[in-house]
Amino acid sequence: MSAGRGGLSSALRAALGRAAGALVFPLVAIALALAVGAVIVLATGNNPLAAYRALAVGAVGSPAAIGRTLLNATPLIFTGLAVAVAFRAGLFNIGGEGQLYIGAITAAILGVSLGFLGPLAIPVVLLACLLTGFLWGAIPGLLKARFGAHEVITTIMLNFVAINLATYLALKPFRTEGLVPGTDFIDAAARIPTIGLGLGRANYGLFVALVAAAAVYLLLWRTTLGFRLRAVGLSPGAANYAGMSIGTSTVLALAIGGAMAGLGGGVEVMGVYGKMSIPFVSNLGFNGIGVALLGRNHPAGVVLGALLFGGLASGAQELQFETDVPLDLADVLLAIILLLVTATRLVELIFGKRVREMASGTRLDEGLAS
Amino acid sequence: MEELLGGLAPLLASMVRNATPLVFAALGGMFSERSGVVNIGLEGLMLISAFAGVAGAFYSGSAWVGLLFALGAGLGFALIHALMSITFEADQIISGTAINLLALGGTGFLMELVFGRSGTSPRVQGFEPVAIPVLSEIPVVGRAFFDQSLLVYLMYAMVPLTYLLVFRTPFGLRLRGTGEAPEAVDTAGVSVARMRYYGVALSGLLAALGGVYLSMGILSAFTEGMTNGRGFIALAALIFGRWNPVGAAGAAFLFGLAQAFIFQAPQDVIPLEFLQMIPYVLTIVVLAGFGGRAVAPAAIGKPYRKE
Amino acid sequence: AACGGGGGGGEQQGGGGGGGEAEVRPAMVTDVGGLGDQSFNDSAYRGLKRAGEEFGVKVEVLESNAPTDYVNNLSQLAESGYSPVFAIGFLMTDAVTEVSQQFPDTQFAIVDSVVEQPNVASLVFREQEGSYLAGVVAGLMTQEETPYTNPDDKVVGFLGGQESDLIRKFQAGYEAGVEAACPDCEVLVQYAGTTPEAFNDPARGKEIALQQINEGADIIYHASGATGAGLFEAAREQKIFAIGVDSDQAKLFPDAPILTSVVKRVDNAVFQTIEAARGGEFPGGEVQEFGLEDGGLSLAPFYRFDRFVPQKVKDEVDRAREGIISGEIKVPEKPQ
Amino acid sequence: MAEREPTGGQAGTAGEAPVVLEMRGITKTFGAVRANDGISISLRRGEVLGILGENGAGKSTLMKILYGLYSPDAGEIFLDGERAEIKDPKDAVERGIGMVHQHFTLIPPLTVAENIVLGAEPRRGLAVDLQRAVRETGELCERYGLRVDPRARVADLSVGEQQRVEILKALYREARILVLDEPTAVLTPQETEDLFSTLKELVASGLSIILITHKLGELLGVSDRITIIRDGRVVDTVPAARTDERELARLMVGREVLLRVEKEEAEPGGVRLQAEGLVVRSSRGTVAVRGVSLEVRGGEILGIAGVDGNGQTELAEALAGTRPAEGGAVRLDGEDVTRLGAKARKRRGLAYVPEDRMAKGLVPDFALYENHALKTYDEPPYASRWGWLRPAAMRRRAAEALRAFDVRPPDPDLPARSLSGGNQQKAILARELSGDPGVIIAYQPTRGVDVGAIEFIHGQLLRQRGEGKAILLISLELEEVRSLSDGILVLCDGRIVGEVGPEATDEELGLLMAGRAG
Ligand SMILES: Nc1ncnc2c1ncn2[C@@H]1O[C@H](COP(=O)(O)OP(=O)(O)OP(=O)(O)O)[C@@H](O)[C@H]1O
Ligand SMILES: Nc1ncnc2c1ncn2[C@@H]1O[C@H](COP(=O)(O)OP(=O)(O)OP(=O)(O)O)[C@@H](O)[C@H]1O
Ligand SMILES: [Mg+2]
Ligand SMILES: [Mg+2]
Repeated sequence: MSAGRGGLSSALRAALGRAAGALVFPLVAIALALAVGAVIVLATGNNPLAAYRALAVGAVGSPAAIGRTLLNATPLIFTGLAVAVAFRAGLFNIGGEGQLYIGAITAAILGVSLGFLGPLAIPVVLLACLLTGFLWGAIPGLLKARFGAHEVITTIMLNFVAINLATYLALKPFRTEGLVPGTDFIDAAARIPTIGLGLGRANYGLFVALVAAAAVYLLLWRTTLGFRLRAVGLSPGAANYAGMSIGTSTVLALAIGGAMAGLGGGVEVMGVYGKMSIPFVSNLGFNGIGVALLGRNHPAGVVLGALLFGGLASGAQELQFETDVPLDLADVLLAIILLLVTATRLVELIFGKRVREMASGTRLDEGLAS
Repeated sequence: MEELLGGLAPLLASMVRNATPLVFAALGGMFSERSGVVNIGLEGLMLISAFAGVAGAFYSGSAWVGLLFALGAGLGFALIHALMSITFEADQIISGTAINLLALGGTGFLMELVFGRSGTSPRVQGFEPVAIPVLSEIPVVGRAFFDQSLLVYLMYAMVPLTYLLVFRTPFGLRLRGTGEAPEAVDTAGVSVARMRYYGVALSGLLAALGGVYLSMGILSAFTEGMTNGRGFIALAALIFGRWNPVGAAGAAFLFGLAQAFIFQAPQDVIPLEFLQMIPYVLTIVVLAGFGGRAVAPAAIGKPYRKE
Repeated sequence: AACGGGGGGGEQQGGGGGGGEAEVRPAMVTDVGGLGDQSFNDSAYRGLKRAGEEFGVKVEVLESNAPTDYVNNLSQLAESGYSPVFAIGFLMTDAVTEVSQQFPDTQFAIVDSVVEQPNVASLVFREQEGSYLAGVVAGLMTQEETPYTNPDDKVVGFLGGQESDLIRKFQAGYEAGVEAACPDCEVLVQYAGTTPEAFNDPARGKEIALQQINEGADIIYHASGATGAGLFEAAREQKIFAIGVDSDQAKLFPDAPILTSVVKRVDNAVFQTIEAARGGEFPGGEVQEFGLEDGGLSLAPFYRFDRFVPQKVKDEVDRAREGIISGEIKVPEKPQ
Repeated sequence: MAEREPTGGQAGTAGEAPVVLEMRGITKTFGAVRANDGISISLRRGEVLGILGENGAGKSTLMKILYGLYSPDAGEIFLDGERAEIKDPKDAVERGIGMVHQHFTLIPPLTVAENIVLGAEPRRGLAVDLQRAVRETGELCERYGLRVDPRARVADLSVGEQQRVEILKALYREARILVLDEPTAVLTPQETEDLFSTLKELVASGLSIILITHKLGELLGVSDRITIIRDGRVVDTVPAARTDERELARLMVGREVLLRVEKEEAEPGGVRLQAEGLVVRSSRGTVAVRGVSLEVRGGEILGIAGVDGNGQTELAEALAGTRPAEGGAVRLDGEDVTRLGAKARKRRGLAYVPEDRMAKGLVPDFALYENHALKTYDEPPYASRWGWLRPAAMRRRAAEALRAFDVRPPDPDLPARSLSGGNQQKAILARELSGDPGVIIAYQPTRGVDVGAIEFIHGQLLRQRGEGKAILLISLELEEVRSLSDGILVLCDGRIVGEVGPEATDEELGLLMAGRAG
């Protein structure tokens, strides 16, 4: 009895320690990046304080700004999860971009034809996006499990295939009349509604994203499937020894990742644009890699990382409005944050070893050498 | 027959031009990855060098000075990646992603500063095609392979050179060892960090050649975002070629050929979208069918620390 | 950027402005192409700046990084009291439709597209008309003997950027022009891609151009944004003529053999719309079409290549222009 | 108190020879662990100094400091009486120190010659002079009688050969001081004997050697003096000639240790594990097991002796179900399980202790409770019918089992990686033996663990035997096989080449293992 309790409280302490440790890196990275950014802003002849004020105001300064941040963050949560799930199973999914396109075109096509269902269409279409994303994600999984084709290349290649496929569908068979090339609008009643509260276009897709993050958390740490995925990710040898099939786990992990990104594409179409026009959004999949790694491949971290990315993007808008700092600076800042965020040794140099040990719960360097 | 051969030469020439930046970048990636450092930042290294080359030529009026600038920029950015991922033990994928972003944002930022305009830079002196006397007169292949920019000839030389460097010299032996078993190299008295710095630095220099060929060999101006994913394709070529210089170059040429084919095929018969898929589908098929299991250097992606 | 002290004190009335004129605070939002596209975004910005200088008002421009930014940028400008707000590019059609309804008191204008809202002016161009003239020039010049052209091959080329209706208008006009001037000429048509990157890949542009040159093309017209830089490079290297687009590209690329350019005066359209708004005559709810007649489209001078262009070619071009303006010649909007 | 006069006082057999190496007051802490706490040792020219200590006592750490891999928090190193700064392995190599690590530091895809010359390559122009490398390697092999093909790829070598490459690496760099960290853990008796005769030759030619091993007999046989370390401190240094295994074990563990296994008469029951004509392929695609048949009865330990790489791994995996059999059959309690996977066999009461705990037995980054449930995570009480995990149940059961098997520390939330090797092994046993299995395959159950842990593990296996379990013990350690087994099969080149009783002599077994008898 007492053993059980002791174990539990030490588990809690360990978890808290890990969480605190996990936050140290991003925070230090952000602080350092802002310092470097200030120098750049100064170099362009602007006042860094004013610039950062604008950045903050643009990100969280008003309900509208918060709405923009949430709007930007929503798809990144999905693509971040797509990377994180696979990563936990020892796989590197660079295919989020293509998987998102597959989900988006699914939503655009089905959304139009099921529009007569009204709000009922929303869950149906989103489930379909989940499914097509799942199937598309399963392809690199099968290629790896069956033929040993490296998933990093196949997912990169499949991105191009998916984007071209979705573009073809939107521009040729499912194209609608009109000046903007792309599919028809989905019936307004069958779209994901906005939240309101002065949050602008931020829509309930955000909650779908949060539910997806929670689901991924539960899947990974509270289900037998997740146990298996993590075991395979951390030690394929031990997983095989324990009788788990590595091939099946590989397919499932990439497919579940694909499902997340596909759902993201669906939410983007159903919640933001109401259709798929060409050009569609770009780089959400690639930014998802940054989001996931920034969030240390933990669903909660992914949500925070996506909010940071989203906030920077919406802050950048205010920045170009209020100052002469070019839009590109936002990219540069993001790049610097990313550069610093996993620089364990640097943080160690600044704060000493304790911090690194606290944060060593998630090893980023594992799982790539397959 | 005559006509077939007539169409072949330009196709091959186009293949060479498409492949050249990929070969350079893939060879660069090989040095980095053979030393155990993933370099997903090839795209950014190419882009910043493409820019720096044009900027250098713009200021000096000389393509050669431009080339020096490009090499400097590629090296500089590569060293950032090295500092982060080797010395500070940052995650190599993130660091590479950041390099890409930094190059994209940075070139956009600098365009205005250097050229006073954004988008496309003014034209500068580039590396024009130079026909090699006898070789370029060989039927069909002569024009395609030996009437090209000097940088292309440099690329031809680079493939055997890197092969020899990696498989025949002490440096190469140590480099390969570092990517496979850093502790073995360390205990043999060779500094792992130093070898990795060399590897990443070389990847910067070679990617720079790829970038500068794009902006000053094929073209003679810089356009924002002009690398357009070629760094990622180069990475695929590297893996496809199993981290071997000759294999990587072969894969790059295959991709180059597939790209050249897109512009030869009639766009009104096959939708462009499908034509554009060809190189990618081809890669997947070859990888699944014949490529077998690609074996990465064993220690790739892992920071090396002694304690 | 810099919107100074907001709407208040610093505002000055333009020099020639009479008392009854409406106050304008013009602003624009670029599409993802952004400033520096050397195409319609840049051109629109020129018109905006000119209006700012002539009327002594502050202007604002916001660039978009992603399609999500369109609505955000437009709303931000509307919220801050800017009017008229220009949306540059057909990509922003849906965004303008949405935002114009949220801000019924703000004047919006969209370039290259039509939005049917009472507070939106739609500024569209008959690109096919200018392209037709380019086609006439190409069809005739390919039959001439010059250092750049070869009368044996009656082949000309067209290089499009992203496959889209807008670019197809350029293609349609050009093909019709070539057909009229040289019925047995062949027009090679190639697009650089189906995504927006197709406007941004000069290396690919060069490959396509070289391919067309290899098939005998000695004049190539492009409507492909920055991808066209690759065409110019190929033209210089292979000594053929290129025809530029949107702005007078011979000035931007002085080394390239750019015979002429189809200039699309987005700047004029923007300036005129601001002027009209200032005079209280903002064409809200209207579709303003610009073509050859009103100078919305024009053919740039031949400059240093003038000596290669025979008078009869110039006469043909003039005849075609007049025919189009008079309605005698009907230029198709879609490729035949 | 661990500080001693470095030169005086000790009566070693190489007593008159000059001291070549002295480490004084070496201290090193990792986080909260003080791995070395003021350790002093000295080494004379031409002697073998044994170092003995429990798992985690700090032996490897001390040697890594000597080799410049770790920097000490305090303490000094003297070489030939002169203070030496050893910042990295390069310094160590330059000063004539060579090291054969506990975990090999070889580059598998490279050849033997390439591995040996790495970092000190002979050159011809700009290139590596591979021919010379091969020639010089061959000469070295010749001179010290270390047989290995310089052109072979290291990945294709047996463990024993790989170790020879490690020694050759040091000799190639003209080492005067050679450190061997647990060199015999993976060797066959014959290989061990070869190694020791090599060591004697090396010592005779003037080298000085530091030898770390958990095998007391070996230590006594080959070393001149033995320094015992416990908890990071030197307990004592004794001349090998004046001590025995019992004393060494007591010094090392701090209590009396049972060195001889005391087992009761076997009471064999029915056949529980049976293999018939088993044929299994290795990962490289070659046939590694060529028709093995065996039977293990309840209440009996069947030992399998053999040189490493003769099909043990494939046999164990085929029996356990983690590797498919190409031919033949496996039966558990009479049921044919040949087509069943590892999980199904586990459910039928098969337990399997694999030979490689870090790569197979454990997920190093999983907490101990997760590792405890590694094979049963999807069964009650660890999972609900719908696939939900019950971590609380996992923790509770793990805590009990860890305590029962004396895993230190018994905290189920610690990652497995943070335990010492011996404790990791006990954690695996705790998992495999809980749930009352009927059949146990134990492959190298005491690899690299100290005598205290060995005593415990052997005791556990015998207890299971007493409870009527069938145990298949596969081990490279003859002593272990002989002392635990009721019958011994000898495996050579994938075949059973002989069956002997536990009283068989080393020579008998050795001949069988080499495939030269019968
Ligand atoms: N790199 C390290 N980081 C943290 N702690 C370490 C490290 N290396 C060793 N330790 C600690 O130092 C102690 C001594 O380890 P060492 O490897 O020297 O033991 P050992 O005597 O060689 O044991 P074994 O017989 O198992 O090889 C261990 O208990 C461990 O806790
Ligand atoms: N990075 C590390 N962090 C914490 N402890 C470590 C680390 N590396 C090694 N150790 C500890 O050092 C000790 C010995 O390390 P070593 O690598 O010699 O162990 P091992 O080979 O697994 O043990 P054994 O020799 O008993 O099999 C172990 O107790 C291990 O827990
Ligand atoms: Mg040790
Ligand atoms: Mg050890």
